[in-house]
Amino acid sequence: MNRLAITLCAAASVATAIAAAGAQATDVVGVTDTEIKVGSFGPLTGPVYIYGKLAMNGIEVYFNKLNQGGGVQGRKLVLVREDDSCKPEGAIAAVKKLVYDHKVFAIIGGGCSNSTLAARPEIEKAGVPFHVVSAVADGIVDPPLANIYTTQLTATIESEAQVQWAVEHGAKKLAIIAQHDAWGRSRYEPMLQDFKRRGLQVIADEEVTVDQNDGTAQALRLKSSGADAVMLVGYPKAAAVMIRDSIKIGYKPLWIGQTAIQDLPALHNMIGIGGALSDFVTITTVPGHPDNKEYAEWRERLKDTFPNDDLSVFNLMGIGAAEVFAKVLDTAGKDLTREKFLAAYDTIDNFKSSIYPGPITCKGRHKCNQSPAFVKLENNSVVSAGTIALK
Amino acid sequence: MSILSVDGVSIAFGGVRALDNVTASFGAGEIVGIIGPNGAGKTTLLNVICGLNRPDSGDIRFADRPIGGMKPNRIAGMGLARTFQRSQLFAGMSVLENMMTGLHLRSRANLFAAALCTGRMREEESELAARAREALDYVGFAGFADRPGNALSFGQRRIVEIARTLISDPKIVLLDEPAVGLSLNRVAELDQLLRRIRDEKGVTLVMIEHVIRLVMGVSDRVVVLNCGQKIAEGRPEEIRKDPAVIEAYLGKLIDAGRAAS
Amino acid sequence: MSLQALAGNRSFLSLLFGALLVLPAFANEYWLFVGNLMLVYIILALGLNILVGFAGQLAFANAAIYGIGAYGTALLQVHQGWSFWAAAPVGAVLAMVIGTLLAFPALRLSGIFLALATLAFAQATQWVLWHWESVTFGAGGFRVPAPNFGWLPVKGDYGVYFLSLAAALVLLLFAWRITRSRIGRAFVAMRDGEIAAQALGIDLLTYKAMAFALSSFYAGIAGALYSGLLGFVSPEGFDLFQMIIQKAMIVVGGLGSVVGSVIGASLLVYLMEILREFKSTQEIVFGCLLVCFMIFQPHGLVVSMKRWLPGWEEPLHLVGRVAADASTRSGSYKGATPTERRAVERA
Amino acid sequence: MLMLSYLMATGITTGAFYALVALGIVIVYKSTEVVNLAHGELFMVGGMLAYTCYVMAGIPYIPSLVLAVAGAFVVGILTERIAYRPVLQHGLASVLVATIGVSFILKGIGRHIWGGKGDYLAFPPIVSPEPIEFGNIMIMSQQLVVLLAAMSVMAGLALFFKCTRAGKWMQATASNPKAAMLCGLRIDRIYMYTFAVGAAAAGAAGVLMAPLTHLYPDVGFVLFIKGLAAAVLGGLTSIPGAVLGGLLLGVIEQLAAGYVHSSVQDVVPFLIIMLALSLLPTGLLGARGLRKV
Repeated sequence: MNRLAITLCAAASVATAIAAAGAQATDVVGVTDTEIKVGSFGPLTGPVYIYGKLAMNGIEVYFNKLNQGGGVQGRKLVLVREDDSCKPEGAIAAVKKLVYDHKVFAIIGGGCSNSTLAARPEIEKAGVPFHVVSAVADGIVDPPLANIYTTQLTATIESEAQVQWAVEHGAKKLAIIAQHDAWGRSRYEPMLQDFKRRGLQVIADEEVTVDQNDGTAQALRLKSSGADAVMLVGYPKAAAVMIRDSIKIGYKPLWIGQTAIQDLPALHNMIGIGGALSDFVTITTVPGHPDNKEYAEWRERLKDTFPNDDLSVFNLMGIGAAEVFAKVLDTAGKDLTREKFLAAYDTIDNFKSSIYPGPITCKGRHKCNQSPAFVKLENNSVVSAGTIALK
Repeated sequence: MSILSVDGVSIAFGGVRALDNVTASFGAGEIVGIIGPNGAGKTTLLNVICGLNRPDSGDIRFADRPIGGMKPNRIAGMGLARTFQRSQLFAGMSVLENMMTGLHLRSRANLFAAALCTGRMREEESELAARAREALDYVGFAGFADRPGNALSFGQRRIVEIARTLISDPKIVLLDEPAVGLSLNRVAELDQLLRRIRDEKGVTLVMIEHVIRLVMGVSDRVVVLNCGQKIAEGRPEEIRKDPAVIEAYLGKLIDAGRAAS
Repeated sequence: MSLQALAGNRSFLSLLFGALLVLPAFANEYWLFVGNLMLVYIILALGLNILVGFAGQLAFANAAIYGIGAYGTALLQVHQGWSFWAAAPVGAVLAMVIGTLLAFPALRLSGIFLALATLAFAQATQWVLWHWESVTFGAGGFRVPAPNFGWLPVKGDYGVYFLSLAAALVLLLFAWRITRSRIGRAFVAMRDGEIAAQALGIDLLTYKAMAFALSSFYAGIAGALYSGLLGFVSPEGFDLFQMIIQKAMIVVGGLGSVVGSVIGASLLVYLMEILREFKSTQEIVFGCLLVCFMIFQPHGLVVSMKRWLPGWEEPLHLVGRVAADASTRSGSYKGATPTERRAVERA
Repeated sequence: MLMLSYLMATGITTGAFYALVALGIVIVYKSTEVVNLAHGELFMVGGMLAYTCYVMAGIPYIPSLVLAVAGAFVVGILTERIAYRPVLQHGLASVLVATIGVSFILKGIGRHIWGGKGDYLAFPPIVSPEPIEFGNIMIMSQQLVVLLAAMSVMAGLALFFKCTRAGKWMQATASNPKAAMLCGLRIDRIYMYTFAVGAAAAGAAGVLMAPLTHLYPDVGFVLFIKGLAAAVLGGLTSIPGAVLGGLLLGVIEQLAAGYVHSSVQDVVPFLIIMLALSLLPTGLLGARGLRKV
């Protein structure tokens, strides 16, 4: 036993010594003359894979297009995916693997708010450039870090936009119905704060769950509260159930959704009742609908790479982010370093993306996308309902 | 003097009276056989005594203390041990460990002693092991100490189980059909063993048994149950010719036969 | 005496832990993290195996208890400003206390019913973590300050790593000794035959409570380390998937085997990292692996270890033996298929 | 008053969901004493197959339903073959882990094939989607379909167990496998069909509910958990018990959500399981579960 103990202690001290020594020496650049290694992490498996896998498919499709055209500054883009299965430990492991094993140049991804939040210190420590694609929590970019930018509308912006839309359109009694999962809370809390800030009172504050199959109880409570506008913070299924059962009990408030339910035709199909979305507006990251003609090219390119898939909003999120990312890469120039790359973000000013409704501006801010656009459904096609300037 | 007494015990399962006002007493150092046709309530009686079933009425005294409705482990702690119809040797342990488990109540080591592996705990363990081997030796199973419990034949398991009950020096041992599935010469060995236990250790043995040869041979007294009631009690030779018993086992057939002749 | 018993497998264990010990010297941060996860899961598996493998209580609450340990430790630091070193033990004890209460339903329930009751408890715990927002910060989770190793020669990740290593070693030794003691025998007795165990004077409540307390304490410690390792705590970490992984670890390693827990935990953590290569098909591959393990290594890897490695000394505590026993007992039904044999067992 | 009647109605219609899922769980448990943890995924497979036939391939509804149920039936047989029969004699824990393995496989396959078509696949309702008047309240007609389906599946199973030979065999095997075997029944095969029937029930449920639950790879999980709660409430061995448990669960959920707060809706089933098991371990109509002495 003693012998064992002694050897253990000895080895431990040795190991720590070496470790301490080895700890500093890490300067990674995933760039060669011919290619740039770009990492991505997010849920590839598990319930919310749409925010990871589908977005990454979009990124890949955009990278393929670039590579066919000779890549960026003569370098091909290689996308390395890692699954975080929407769990904090998964995200930390994924980021560490990308940084220290794959030695990627930069990371573009981030699907789940919680896991991306958990990985933030790791990303900060590694100093790897990180472009957020679909995670919405503000904590990921707030307080700002030199190496993290996002082109996703953050939760706070959307929540405030929802509230402001209601106010600007004459709603007097505002209610909230929200999912209280990690995604929902990242929007719900800033929304409550915004209510406070504007001196508004929450008439009714109900919860709906992702897998709920009936919203009658919630609808009844909302109705009895007499709310005339409802902030809907939920995924499509929850939203569909809520709207359907509200119609069922004859309750027709103004519904204000957010980007998770921007695919209005799909939502309408899920509700199944004609004219169900007559009093419904939602924020969008994509002005039109994936089936619209302006996205024909992406539909084909996606089919080429992923025959099983149909172009979805989540693919477009990835494409949009990749477009900005590539633009920054290009701006950074031929002899690429992380410093130059990050510096290049500051040159992105009023960039007209082919996907995002508003201009993208990373100049002097890390939340590059701050223009929420609202859409509504009119005779089965998605049309703009207008934009607002956040106050 | 009686060490265990059952007084007017009744118990019913969903309307079926498994035991109906049964009274019996068992003296120190005697072997009592309990016989009766299937469903007579023999095993139920044992379960009630050792606390697995709580009697609806009646009281049970063991070592001059009422034990009716006590938890089985408490009763066991007072020195009442039993074996079961179906082998209850712990399959996941070696025979030796099985024996040592039999000494559970005779050992003290608590969680922390065990975790920290204190000197006293080690002493105790080796002491337990020694006693276990001794007990195995007593029934002539010293060689089996390190076999897994389930590597033994049915007969062997029975013997080891008896040894496991004896190891904690109980005052009384209840045996539920110890001879079931034993070959004839094994039964003879068992017979010898039971006598030795009584004579050398002075332990009271209460035994449910269908092998009439064994039970009549070895028992000092025999209690006969039928349909939950005690229908006879006495020395084996009395029981043999007790009409009630014969009727219980053979029904009216005998009388019919007599009438015919 | 327990150390002597350890001798048979010392070669393997010291090899594994030796490797884990020098890992920080060679591994990059990613593999260091993986190694640390291994250590945390080894602790979890050790505890769960005491409960499920030795005491035979098929409980599904370990993930929740693990979470309670993590939340307890983290929240004491965040709300009360305690240091990690003060919070961790308290968190572990909190987990232990709550876990012990599960022994009461376990008195009346067994097998699948206990599994369901504890599963429900776990889901209810998740709900509390989501909705007791004033305390737990809800589903959004929260950051935890990194443990401070100021007075030690290690720092940051390495500190947590060596702390986990030490904890794992100590708890391994404890698990080994306890399972070889009269308490371990009482556990196995309960598992192999509650009635007989009672008849030998073993108090079911006491020992079930003890088994639950032990495993919860292990889970609590693991939770504390987990919070220190991630620096972020949120409910996802302790959901049903977490439970399934832990269960898989002890079954793959070997129910009722201390070394089995270590093997299962380290192997599965490693496999899950390897499976990353399968990207979005890794669910399928993982599922296939589980099924294959159950078909080809039903009693856990330790059984083959014992068969193939000379001097591999494995005590007879494997649940597998009970099954083997069952098939011999119903051996009288010649040509009976396993299904039929078990059916007969149940009859 | 209106609120109460709405909540009751909703409780019953959602309860029918849980009942329909619980039925399959009970069928399997009854004779094999195992809960198939892949049941939720079988539900998903049924729904997805129906979607493929009905929506993507344009096959009429009834044939699609039959095909989907048949498909689930086959998957059930496979499940028994790989995750139950070879593992059984090694104890409950092994079987549970094996069925978990199967659930991972099915979920993964589902995600791989149908996962790329967007987040939720909308299954067109087979009856008019508009709510219909029912007394003083409105009800979604599709929910009535599910309710009727639950009832008829229950009746169908009852008949199946009473009147068909296969059903009687299953009953016999369930109540006493040893005797059944000694009577020369191939209980291996009977267990296989039990699993298959359970799977088919799950598949049918998947198809019938698809217009309301919509389809996504993880649709089965929560329904499985709730169905399990219902089954346990009903005693895990009784078919009427499963339905009763399901309806009860649905009603309690709705009342809790309506009169307490919508946030407690999700914890109620688990509290019910805990209470049900610790207070009446045999469930409402069940017989098993007590420690055998």
